[in-house]
Amino acid sequence: MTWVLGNLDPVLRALRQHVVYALVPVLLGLVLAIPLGRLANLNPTVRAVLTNAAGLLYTVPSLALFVFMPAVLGTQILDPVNVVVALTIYTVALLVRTVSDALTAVPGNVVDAANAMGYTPLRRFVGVELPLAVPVIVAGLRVAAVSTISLVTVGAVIGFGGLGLLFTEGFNRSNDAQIVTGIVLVLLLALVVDSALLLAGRLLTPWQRARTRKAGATT
Amino acid sequence: MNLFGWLFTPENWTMTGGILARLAEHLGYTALTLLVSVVVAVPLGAWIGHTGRGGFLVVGLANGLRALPTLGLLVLLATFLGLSLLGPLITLIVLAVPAVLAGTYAGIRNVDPAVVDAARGMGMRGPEVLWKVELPNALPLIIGGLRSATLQVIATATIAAYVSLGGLGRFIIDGLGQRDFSVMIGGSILVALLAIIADLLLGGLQKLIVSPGLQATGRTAAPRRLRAVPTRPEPVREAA
Amino acid sequence: MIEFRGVTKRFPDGTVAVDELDLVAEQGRITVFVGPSGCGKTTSLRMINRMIEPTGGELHVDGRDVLAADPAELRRGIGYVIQQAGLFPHRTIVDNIATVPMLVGSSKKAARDRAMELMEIVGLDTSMARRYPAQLSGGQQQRVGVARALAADPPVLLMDEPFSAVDPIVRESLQDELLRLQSELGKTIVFVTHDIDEAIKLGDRVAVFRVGGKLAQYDEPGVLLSRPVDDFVDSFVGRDRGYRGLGFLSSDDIPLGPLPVLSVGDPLPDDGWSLVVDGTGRPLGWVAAGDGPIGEDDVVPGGSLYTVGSGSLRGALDAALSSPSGQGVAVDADGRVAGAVTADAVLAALPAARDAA
Amino acid sequence: MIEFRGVTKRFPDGTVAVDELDLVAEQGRITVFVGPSGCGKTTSLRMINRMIEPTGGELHVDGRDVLAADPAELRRGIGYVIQQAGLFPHRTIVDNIATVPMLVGSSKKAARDRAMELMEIVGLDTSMARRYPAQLSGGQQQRVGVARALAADPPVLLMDEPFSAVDPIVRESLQDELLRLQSELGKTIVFVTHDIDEAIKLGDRVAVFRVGGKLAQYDEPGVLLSRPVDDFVDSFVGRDRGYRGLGFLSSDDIPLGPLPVLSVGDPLPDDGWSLVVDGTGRPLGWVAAGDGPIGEDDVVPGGSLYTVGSGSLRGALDAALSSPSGQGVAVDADGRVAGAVTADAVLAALPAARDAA
Amino acid sequence: ACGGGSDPLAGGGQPADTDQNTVVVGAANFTESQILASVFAQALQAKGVTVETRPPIGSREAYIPALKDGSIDLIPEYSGTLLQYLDKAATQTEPDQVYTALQSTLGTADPNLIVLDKAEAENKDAVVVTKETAAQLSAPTIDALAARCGELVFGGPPEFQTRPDGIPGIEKTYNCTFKSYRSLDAGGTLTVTALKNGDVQAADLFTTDPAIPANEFVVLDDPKSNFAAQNVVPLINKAKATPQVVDALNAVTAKLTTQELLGMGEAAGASDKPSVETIARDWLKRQGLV
Ligand SMILES: Nc1ncnc2c1ncn2[C@@H]1O[C@H](COP(=O)(O)OP(=O)(O)OP(=O)(O)O)[C@@H](O)[C@H]1O
Ligand SMILES: Nc1ncnc2c1ncn2[C@@H]1O[C@H](COP(=O)(O)OP(=O)(O)OP(=O)(O)O)[C@@H](O)[C@H]1O
Ligand SMILES: [Mg+2]
Ligand SMILES: [Mg+2]
Repeated sequence: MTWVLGNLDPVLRALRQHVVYALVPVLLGLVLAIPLGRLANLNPTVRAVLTNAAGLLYTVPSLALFVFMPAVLGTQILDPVNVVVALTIYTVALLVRTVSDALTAVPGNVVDAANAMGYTPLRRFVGVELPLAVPVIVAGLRVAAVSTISLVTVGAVIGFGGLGLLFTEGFNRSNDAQIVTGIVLVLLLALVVDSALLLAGRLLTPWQRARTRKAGATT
Repeated sequence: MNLFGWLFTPENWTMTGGILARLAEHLGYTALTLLVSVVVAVPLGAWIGHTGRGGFLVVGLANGLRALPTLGLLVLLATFLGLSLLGPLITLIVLAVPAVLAGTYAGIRNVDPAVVDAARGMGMRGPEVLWKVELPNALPLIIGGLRSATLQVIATATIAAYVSLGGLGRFIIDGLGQRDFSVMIGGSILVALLAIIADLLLGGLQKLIVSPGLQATGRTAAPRRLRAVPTRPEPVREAA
Repeated sequence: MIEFRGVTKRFPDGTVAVDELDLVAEQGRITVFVGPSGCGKTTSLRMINRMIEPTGGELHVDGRDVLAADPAELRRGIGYVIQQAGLFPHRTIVDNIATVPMLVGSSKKAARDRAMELMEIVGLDTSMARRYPAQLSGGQQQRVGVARALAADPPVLLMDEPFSAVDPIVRESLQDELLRLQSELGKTIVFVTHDIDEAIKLGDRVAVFRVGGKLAQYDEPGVLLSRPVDDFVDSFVGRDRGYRGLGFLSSDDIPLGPLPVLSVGDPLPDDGWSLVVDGTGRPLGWVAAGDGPIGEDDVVPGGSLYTVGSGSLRGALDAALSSPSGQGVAVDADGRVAGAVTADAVLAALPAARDAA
Repeated sequence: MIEFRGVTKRFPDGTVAVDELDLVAEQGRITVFVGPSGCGKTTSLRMINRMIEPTGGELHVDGRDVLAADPAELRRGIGYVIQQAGLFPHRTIVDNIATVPMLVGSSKKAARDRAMELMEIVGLDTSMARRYPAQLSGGQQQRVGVARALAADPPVLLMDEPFSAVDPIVRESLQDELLRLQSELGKTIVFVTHDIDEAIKLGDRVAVFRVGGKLAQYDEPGVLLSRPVDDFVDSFVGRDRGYRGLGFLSSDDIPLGPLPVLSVGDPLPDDGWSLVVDGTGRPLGWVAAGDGPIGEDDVVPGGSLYTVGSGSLRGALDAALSSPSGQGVAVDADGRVAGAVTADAVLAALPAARDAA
Repeated sequence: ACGGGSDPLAGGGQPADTDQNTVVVGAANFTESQILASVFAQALQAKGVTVETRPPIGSREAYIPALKDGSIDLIPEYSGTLLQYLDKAATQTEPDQVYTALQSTLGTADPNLIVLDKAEAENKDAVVVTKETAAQLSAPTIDALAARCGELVFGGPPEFQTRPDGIPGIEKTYNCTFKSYRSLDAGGTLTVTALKNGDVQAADLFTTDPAIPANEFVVLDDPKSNFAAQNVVPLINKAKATPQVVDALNAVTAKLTTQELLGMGEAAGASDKPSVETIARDWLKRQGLV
């Protein structure tokens, strides 16, 4: 604790950096995963290709992926874009399947009803399928966000900022307090982001609460 | 520079500290981790799933540990335990247990309640229900959990190299230090290949030991309704 | 009017779901498709709004060639109601109903006002407008489904087993409601069911399909019951069809016999059964012969009641058969005892009623 | 014999699902529990094999106090069939059926042999033995469920809406199968359904529950139809109950009238309808008056047939009502025309049949 | 450099996208480098230069490309190893020779980079053994160790294994081939722990490491000068070396002695683990530089 108070500035700087490195990829990943997940549901082959590619990306160690990035992107070695892109790739890999599953789980008769009422495909996707997929997507997003927050720390090994610095530096100097601070902050950040997503998911799906209320009332 | 040349140089495979030796170490760490995780998590998950008590624990544990930064845990343990294998092993177990636990728990919970009810109605006692009905039916999800744990562990075992242990991560960390890109990429490719092969093997195992009655049989397999929370824990990787 | 001319549907896997169907669903009438599972009812219905593309033949809705129309637009002009309603779980009831008007460009306000009207029309309390579908019972959901299909005031309504997921009592009330609605709105309705009773009750004409997508018989329900064209239709229409057929024969000609009634407190009758009524003349039940005044406990619930005017021979016969005394209780529209009806009287009226039908 | 004595079930949340139930399910008979949803049928049934613990009262199965027995052992001696069968998806059909014998210690071989026998008994082809449940249709799965419950040859069988998930046609064949089986096996069966028709068809006695877990009426089905004790039972038993009640009255006393028959090729009758039979005397259909010889095309399918001996007044009346000529066709056990039955004759026989019942 | 090279680690040569006047200070991934980087950064700030600091980057093999591609502008360096990194054939070992050679080598290797004045402070890599091991040697020198190299496991940072003055240098200069090499870290906890626990018998540590006296380790002499002089020098992007910057940094190196370096290292090891910024600021204050 005394260590934290004495080093508030660098800790807060690391935290700020961490937030940026973690949240940008999550948001980007979500934005990319939605159309990809939709694409995956077009036919089984596309789905197989996309989910297998996603699974494959998952087997690439993150440290290696960070290091590959400049080669692929032509960026500078310490460019934060490397981390952001690498983590975005992980998020997309994680979410494509979730989005695809979520869209598959939309009740067939609801989609059918939408078609029968004369919805055009795009309008149906935005107006019916996507809202109904929100609960599952949010669940997947929570997983992705939490893992990304924890994954950002690895960047510290090769010179990117974030709370991982507290690990590498604390390790170099045998400073347990510093390492523990890092762990606690990562956990706290994950908790805060997770709760925020949970809350956002609730706000986006008022009909879900209606359902549980009813279920509660009838027992 | 030939990025893949390193992989195709035979002496890189056979020398002391070469690929074969590292591969063996990597497999060793992974196997040990999975063994311990299965021994701990399967009985625990099965018991919690069967009794229905402590489900919140599984969910909380799975979510909480996901956020725990592997690198942080690793270095923290290394400052206490030094260079022993114990630190990385604990770290990897902490990574693997939630996946196996959640898979087992979800597997047992997902068994059709009507089937469990029928089993009890036929006069099976608690352990019989668990052994003869719940576990065989939960097997696909249990192995699913094991598969995602395996993927994570293989990928993450590379960080053991950060605290001076062996395994394929050596190539990544040493290559990083030496700025030898071909070694790093070669090491990464090996890790990815290993993960894929392990996953295929486990997939084969699943086909072999899961009852054919549970494997999707085309038209008749009714699609299960998806839960709001994915029951099969997604593979999560925290460090490499 | 909906016209099928040689319409065929062969699925890519080779299944012929509908085979050279020729059929006209008349303007302002309810046409029911009925038949065993897999006989192509749903496929035929869904070709009308091009949810399924025919592979052969022609299909016209109100003179318009379905195959030449833009599907989305075509569908906006055809109401469609399916089993379990297929409501949008994420929208409130009023917004569910307002969907099509908003799709075709009505203002939100206008669409919602119309939706509120429709809720009343289908018998839903408007206080439910802000609820979500999950907060409604199955029967209420079906009403919302009907209201939603009616929202754009389409001349044509397609209904695919809309009531099969609700329990029998609610189903009956939904059927009655549909008949009431139809008597006001006069839509051209095609209704799919696999329940022959439902078909007979709702259909102006009933098309019986056989497996393989062939039309076996297309007739008015009374004709279907009395003259099935072959053994398939015969067996499908089922046992009891003689009795059920009475439901299509008017009971106007049945003479009512006198039915002396007693009240609670009167002395019990000397022999046989007597009907007991309340102060307003509504039947309470029967009492058997005995001594002393009639107590509440002496009254035995009676059989089914036969309502004069709105009744069929079926109701009259059942009233007679279910009464302990053999005398069915006929009541007027207010539920007051109007007289007695006997099974013999029903049988006597049968030939005349058959000729009249 | 299963005896409920003042059995009550109050769930921890305060719901009283079953309230002081007194009821005896007789040895070797089918007792049906029927009633609206949530009335406590399932709860009552499951207390018999202690899947639910009663909170009050006593329960005896074949004289043995259920509450004193070891639950697992008790259950092995009571067959239990539930909706959608609850089969073990990971075991083959034969192993599903062999479960209980193996549980009580039979050798694998003996248990499987027995299972194969049972497959035949419930009407399943033994070639399906090695399949898994997912590879069977719903109706076949239900048969497996019944076979599995019978495997240990338990004297008592509990069945909770076993047929409600299959379609009406399959359901009817399963019901018939159950009645056939029961006539051979003579088990003590308690059967839960919410379908009054099923209850009336299967039950030797029917217990009607009302919501709140109270027994409203417990009687033979014929009595239930003719004398519902109150308005609740009355409305639950439903319309057409007078007619349906005829199904429980024997038709033995109905006099058959003469029924002249023609063959294909004979000249058409001069007036009215005439019955046409084939070479063995089985009815082909009716022909209307006309000129010239009878062609195949002239024959109109007739009404339902009334089988002498095994028939009820219901069948006889329907045969008469559904015949175009007003004369129902009575056939003997071989399907040969035995004579004519008229509606008047049925009505005339009614009082005697009622007295006899 | 869109498209990048086949070896991204070679850097793209893209100019820094930061403000032209901002000096981006980097550090290697060990504590002393971080302290020195912070000293530089704060000294520059005190003189009104806009400074940005980057998290510690890793080994030289990582940060030199970062300097080249403009990701960072300034980093504390050590004259000898830098020279050897740039010119594997370099033989100079004396501080001034090394410094001069470095300047000329740098001029040809990468004209965009220059070194400023060297400090007197030296911090060399050194072969370090435990007291017990040293006691078994005839003399505390690498020469004396050479005979037993075959029985010993050597520990050091991954890059030491391939660096010219690392294992290859020791092998060449002293004919000493260790039994095996264990990759640890750059003079950090791992190496110290490994040596202390006997996981390795000899290790690469830095001469200023406070862990050496604390654990009674013995620094072996280097009579054949495998390790060149290692004076602290600021390595800087020429474009950023304005007179203002040069003056500020030269003022720092003028005061920086080996003793001062040791002092800061000890401060870092103190139980309250002050931040490197604090250590640097305290030192600068004491020296009257801020
Ligand atoms: N997309 C399809 N591809 C192949 N065959 C199909 C498809 N849809 C339906 N069929 C087949 O076409 C036939 C008719 O199906 P349809 O759904 O019209 O029957 P239905 O009369 O509505 O039956 P149900 O009462 O079960 O709803 C069936 O044999 C069915 O299996
Ligand atoms: N575990 C329980 N806890 C609380 N209440 C329960 C429980 N199980 C059943 N009930 C309640 O007890 C009542 C009777 O339930 P039961 O399942 O016996 O009804 P049922 O007659 O079988 O209905 P259905 O026809 O819907 O199957 C219902 O009100 C139900 O909600
Ligand atoms: Mg259909
Ligand atoms: Mg029930």
